[in-house]
Amino acid sequence: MRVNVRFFAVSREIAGMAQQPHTLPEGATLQDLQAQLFADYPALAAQRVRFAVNLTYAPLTSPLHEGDEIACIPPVGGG
Amino acid sequence: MRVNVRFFAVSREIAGMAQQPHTLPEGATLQDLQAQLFADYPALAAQRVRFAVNLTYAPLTSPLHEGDEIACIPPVGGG
Amino acid sequence: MNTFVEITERPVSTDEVVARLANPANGAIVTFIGVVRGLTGERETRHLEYEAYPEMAEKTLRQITAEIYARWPDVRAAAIVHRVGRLEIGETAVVIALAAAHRAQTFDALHYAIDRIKEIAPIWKKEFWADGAAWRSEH
Amino acid sequence: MNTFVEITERPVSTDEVVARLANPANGAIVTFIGVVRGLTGERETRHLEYEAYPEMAEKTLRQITAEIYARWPDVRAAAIVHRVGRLEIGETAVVIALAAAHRAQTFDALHYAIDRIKEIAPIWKKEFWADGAAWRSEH
Repeated sequence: MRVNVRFFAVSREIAGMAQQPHTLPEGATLQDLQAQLFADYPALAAQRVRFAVNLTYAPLTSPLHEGDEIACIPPVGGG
Repeated sequence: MRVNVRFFAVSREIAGMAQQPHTLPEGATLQDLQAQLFADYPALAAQRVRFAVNLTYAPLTSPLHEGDEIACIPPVGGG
Repeated sequence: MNTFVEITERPVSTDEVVARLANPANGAIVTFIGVVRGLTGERETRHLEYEAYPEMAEKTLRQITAEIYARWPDVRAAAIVHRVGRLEIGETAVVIALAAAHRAQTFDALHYAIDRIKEIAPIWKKEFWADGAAWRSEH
Repeated sequence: MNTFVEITERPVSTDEVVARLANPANGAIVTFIGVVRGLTGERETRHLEYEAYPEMAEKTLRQITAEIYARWPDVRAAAIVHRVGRLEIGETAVVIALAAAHRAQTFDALHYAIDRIKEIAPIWKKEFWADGAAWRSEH
């Protein structure tokens, strides 16, 4: 399956891009995607990132599905 | 001595005017002026008025002086 | 300390009141905006009239800001503008704006400012309904 | 319930945010205005850049307003506008406005709104100094 990963703030700077399609095996979870991202971008592992799936914060055990939009969310600081 | 009395809100409506000069004997206090006002405008006595002398709330024992500006302050309700 | 107080007959803009606080050290601004309500209890208000003793009201508002600076040292700037005259439903009667580096103390200070204005500022409000009118106080 | 949330690149006017709450039953409006400070600790900030995940940020802000209505039933309307992009010192980054018939519950609710935005809204802030820059979070 293919998912779209969006990067913001420091994660965007580390990845060097704002978004990137990823191909994952069926049954993959957010944890699998995180492992792939940390392998591609080791500096990302040092950030306390959370993930959102389709605009909602999601635990690493979440199963992913074709077409999901995953966001890599570093510590926020709005307001 | 002569003082100027200013009326506001319900006290202005009762007095029928916004201000009025008053002549008082030397040594008169705010209490004396209040007695004079309550005699002139009995309806004023039913209001819980406070008084200010020269822009400051003042107790009834305050001595008055030539040229003082006395304000008749009914219950306030700003904000 | 940056203080601005005003009794005015003109419409009050929160942006303009807040602009009085401008200072690069102030990161947090809280405001209270008092708006004329169309309903008080069950009675429909048509409009209001506010009256002030302007010289004393401005002195009183300035005194309230001094009390706030003494009690909440983080509050660095304060602006209070109260409108008088005839106000229609939905119009702004008062804007209180307080600024601090951080927001920690601003809420208590803002609460205090509103209470003190209602308590000591020589400002009066007359409500007009379909069938009458009366001076209103909070006390 | 009258809710308005927005992530915008344009300057934010408190008057315009407050106008989103308009309702004759709302007599008390409180706002929090977050302004770009020129000093954070000892360091002089030159400017800031805010970035958001706009679709999720607006969803999150809407969720925060729903939490507020559930917790403080007197709060009848809420508007939150957060600016993104480059902001200069003194410019407004965020305006939160809450309206109620009376002010009793508005302060706690406003406090809660600020805390929740800092906690969950996907919005980031990068500080630029004379000698560098860094992403900042409250945590």
